[in-house]
Amino acid sequence: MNIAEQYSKLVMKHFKKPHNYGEIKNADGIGTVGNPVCGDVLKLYIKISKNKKGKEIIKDIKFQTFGCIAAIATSSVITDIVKGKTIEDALKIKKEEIIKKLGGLPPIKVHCSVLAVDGLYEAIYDYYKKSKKEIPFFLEKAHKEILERNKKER
Amino acid sequence: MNIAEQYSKLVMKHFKKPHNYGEIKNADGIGTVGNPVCGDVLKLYIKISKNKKGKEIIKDIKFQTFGCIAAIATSSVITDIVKGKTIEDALKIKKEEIIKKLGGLPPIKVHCSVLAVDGLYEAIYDYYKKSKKEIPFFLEKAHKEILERNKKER
Amino acid sequence: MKRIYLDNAATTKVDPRVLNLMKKFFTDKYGNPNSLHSFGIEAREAIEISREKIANLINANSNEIIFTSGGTESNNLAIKGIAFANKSKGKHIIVSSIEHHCVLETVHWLEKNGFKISFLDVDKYGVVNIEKLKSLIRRDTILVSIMHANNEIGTIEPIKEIGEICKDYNILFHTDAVQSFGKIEIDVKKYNIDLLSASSHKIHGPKGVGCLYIKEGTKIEPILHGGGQEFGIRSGTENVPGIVGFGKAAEICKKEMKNEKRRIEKMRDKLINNILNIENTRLNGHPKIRLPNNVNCSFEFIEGEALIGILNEFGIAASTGSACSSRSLKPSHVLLAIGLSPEIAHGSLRLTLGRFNTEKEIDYVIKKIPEAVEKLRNLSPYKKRW
Amino acid sequence: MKRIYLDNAATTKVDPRVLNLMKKFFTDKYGNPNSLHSFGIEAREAIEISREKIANLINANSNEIIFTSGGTESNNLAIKGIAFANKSKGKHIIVSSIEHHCVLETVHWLEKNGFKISFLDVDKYGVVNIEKLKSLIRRDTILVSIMHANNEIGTIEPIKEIGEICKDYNILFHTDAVQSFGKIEIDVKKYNIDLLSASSHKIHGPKGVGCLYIKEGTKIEPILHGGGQEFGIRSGTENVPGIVGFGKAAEICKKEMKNEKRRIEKMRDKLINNILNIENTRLNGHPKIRLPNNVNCSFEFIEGEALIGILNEFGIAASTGSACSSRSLKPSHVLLAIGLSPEIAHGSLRLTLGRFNTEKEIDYVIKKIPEAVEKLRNLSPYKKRW
Ligand SMILES: Cc1ncc(COP(=O)(O)O)c(C=O)c1O
Ligand SMILES: Cc1ncc(COP(=O)(O)O)c(C=O)c1O
Repeated sequence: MNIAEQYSKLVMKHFKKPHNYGEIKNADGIGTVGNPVCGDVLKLYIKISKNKKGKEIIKDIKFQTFGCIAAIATSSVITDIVKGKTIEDALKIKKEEIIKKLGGLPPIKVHCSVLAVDGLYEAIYDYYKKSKKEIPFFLEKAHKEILERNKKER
Repeated sequence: MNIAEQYSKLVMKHFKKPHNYGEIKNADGIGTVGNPVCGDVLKLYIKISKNKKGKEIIKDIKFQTFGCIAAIATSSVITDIVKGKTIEDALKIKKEEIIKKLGGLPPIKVHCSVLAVDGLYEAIYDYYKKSKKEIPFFLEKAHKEILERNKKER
Repeated sequence: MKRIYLDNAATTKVDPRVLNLMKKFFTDKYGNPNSLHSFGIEAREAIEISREKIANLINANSNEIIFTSGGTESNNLAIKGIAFANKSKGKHIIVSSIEHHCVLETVHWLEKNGFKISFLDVDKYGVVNIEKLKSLIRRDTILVSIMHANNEIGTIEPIKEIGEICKDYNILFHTDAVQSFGKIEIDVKKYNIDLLSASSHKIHGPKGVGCLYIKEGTKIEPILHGGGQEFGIRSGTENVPGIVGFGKAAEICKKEMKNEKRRIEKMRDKLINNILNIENTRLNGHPKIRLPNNVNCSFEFIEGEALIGILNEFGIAASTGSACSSRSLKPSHVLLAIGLSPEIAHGSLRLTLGRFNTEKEIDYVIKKIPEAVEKLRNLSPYKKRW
Repeated sequence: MKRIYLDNAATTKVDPRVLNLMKKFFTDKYGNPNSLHSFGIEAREAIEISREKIANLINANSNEIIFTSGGTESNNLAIKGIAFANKSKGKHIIVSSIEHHCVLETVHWLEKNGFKISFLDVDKYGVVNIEKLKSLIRRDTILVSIMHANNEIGTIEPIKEIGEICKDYNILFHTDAVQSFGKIEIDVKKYNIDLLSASSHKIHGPKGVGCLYIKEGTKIEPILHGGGQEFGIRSGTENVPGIVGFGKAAEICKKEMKNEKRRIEKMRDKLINNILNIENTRLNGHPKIRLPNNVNCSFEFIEGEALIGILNEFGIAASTGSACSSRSLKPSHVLLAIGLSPEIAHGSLRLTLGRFNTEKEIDYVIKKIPEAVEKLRNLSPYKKRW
């Protein structure tokens, strides 16, 4: 398997110049997913504020990734996708959208897009937790599933 | 296996321009050995006369061969070797001498040199028979062995 | 001396267009297709393009083409691979009696290792007995392997009918198409072929590369284990220049097949007609249903190796089924299978044409063959009769 | 952009001198070495000359060299061929745990087919445990297969000692010398080697050809059956241009080994010294007893495939043992076997030098690697510690 076989031009573009990487010092929520043993760890930082309608939006988002080209590219693209979105809309994101935005991913790398979605969920979960909000049932359930996934090989 | 692997320059020389081939119409002895099924038949014609000392010599010898390059070359070279020799000396010929005169034969083709010697023995045997001479014991024995060999694959 | 090469069934000259394309993969784009970097990328792309070209020639999908080191490996992989993968279903295999050594030796080896082999006989033209085939099929038959065209006598087998029978009985069908690939039309879908072997060096591509078509979904066990290249079916660093050359060779064949077939058949027929004018001579193989490039004749009273030797002196490269040209000292099993007596088999001559043969060459050959035959018949104790 | 190729353990550029010699065997001397005529003769001569050159490089006799399609086939042939030929004597085989996939997959396949395999472990430098070897030997042990030098970490194994032990116990010894052949001295007689695998494309020869040295008198069963080429041990039309190229490549190696070794070791050491200046970095493999051309390091906090990706952007072609670069998503078994944690194994980088690398290139690489590592560490959630 090599880069040509695996990666679209868009993947390589995000990999070469990732968007929104780094730390947010005083983040409202941080999601950490993956497992260094498997070679993939993603840390997503979010900063929340409200839009004109009073809905909570993801005002800023940054990522840090230990991982392969696909892991870095999916991290980068998810920040693009959700930045400025309401939390409500952000939680609607599916791995398929990420894959599509990247012009496809090789089958063996699809788990990286799952990692990105997981990271976002975890960051929002963390924000809810920290801000002592009620955590919706589906998010609680997702959180548990993610913890399970982190233990296993992805 | 190809020609290079098998055949010395001398073999090829004899093959390309064989010596003493053809028929002797009124031959004193004819030896026919080999088996077309195996792809090798040699017919040797001899003409006998006496030398100054009164010994019988092979005055003329010709061959006809159905067979491979090695069969033709060994036929040709045996006529060279025995032409002019006394019968006594001719009967001393060994396959090794033929092989040497040809600068070697590939192992798988050594049987062709045996064929040539057999042909000579049979021609002399035939001459003895036709001229109603007493056949030496060793020649009678060789004759029987040759008949056996002709039946088998060489 | 100008040499005339008429042994294109043994191997062929690489087409300069093929070599030209290959060159840069030796010294410029020399990466390993499994490497991540740009050298790997360009090598990977090159072999995938080749795969498509090969697939195109036989109406396959490109993921059905596995590159190997040649026809021998393809046949070994096809037969052993299917045998091992299906041994729980059955252990009976049917092959024709005129297969290439690499098929026959493979099934003999399987026989020693617990498989049962049936050999399907052929008629005097070398055509397999279709009715007999049906009668040989058993409940534990897992594979039928019958060549598309014979390498010695050029006879083309009725593989479409065989494919249908195999389909009806739900048995896998492998065909060794090493001699027909690129020369006559092959459609793996139309012919119901499950596995098909081909070799690059028989179609003016480089030596050391071949392929096996394996119909999608067919279970097969590898015979070379390792890094998992070629969809896990054939491990080993891919022979990139070889594969590129093979692909180009296949592409050229496809493009030029129609005209080449006509051109070469014309030379073939001219050769046959002229050779049959020599007395005590016969044609081996089917008079009509034969490869466009194959001539196989027997000359009575002379032996093939010697004939090759004399033709070689005339600058003509040819081949024979005589025992004397083989390691085993047995004449060609194919010539014996079509009913030739050993002595006639010994006197066989095979001339096989290729892309670079010309009408002018053929005219020279036609002049020289009677000369060579005459010379050897003059040495022979048999002149008119055995 | 000028590209710098530092993946010579994966494959190498064909030396122009090699290609030059090969060319005429594609389009001029294109005969099949088994043909009787002059085209066959010249092809036969060419491969026999090559055989001698190969034999020369390892102090073997030329009839002990069998040409194959590459290192993978050589290893498969050696191990399966010896296993099948000796199964009446015993069914136990010992291999090291850091063998190439083509050895490991082969013995796994044998294991499924009734053989017993023991895996010999290695120390933190990748050196096999010689004492342990003795303890693994059983009465039914027929073969020990231990590589000469490891393809990932470059460690050279004590094959002379292993050869002696095998001789003492009367067990056949095979060594996969694909990475050492032509780079460091090998003497099959001095080292008591019974079988040795080599591959042309690792020594600036063409892809698609390799060889197996088989000590005279060693019983072995073929894995490719057919026309009986290569002394009956490896059937299939010989890859003449490939074999000619391999021979030439071996000849050049022999002639230039001493100087090349020195030149390349110097570059290797420069690379290692500079890379180890980067913090949180370690060298994998033995610090001294390693291939002259191998550098293998691990950078903490970053992942290898990504590192290869960035280096590729800088025009540098390299390799990694990270899971993400493999089909299996498992990190290199070699790096794990020497005790690296998976996360460190994921961060490994292999740079392997070849004949065409220059000091100038190395200087560029030395500048670029810290840049690449820095870039990825900046993306990483771990900066100084896990
Ligand atoms: C019908 C047939 N099958 C198989 C082979 C073997 O192919 P290769 O020479 O590529 O190993 C040949 C040619 O030698 C052949 O003619
Ligand atoms: C140690 C070792 N053995 C075997 C092989 C396989 O050789 P090849 O690529 O020629 O099949 C390789 C290289 O891939 C190798 O490095």
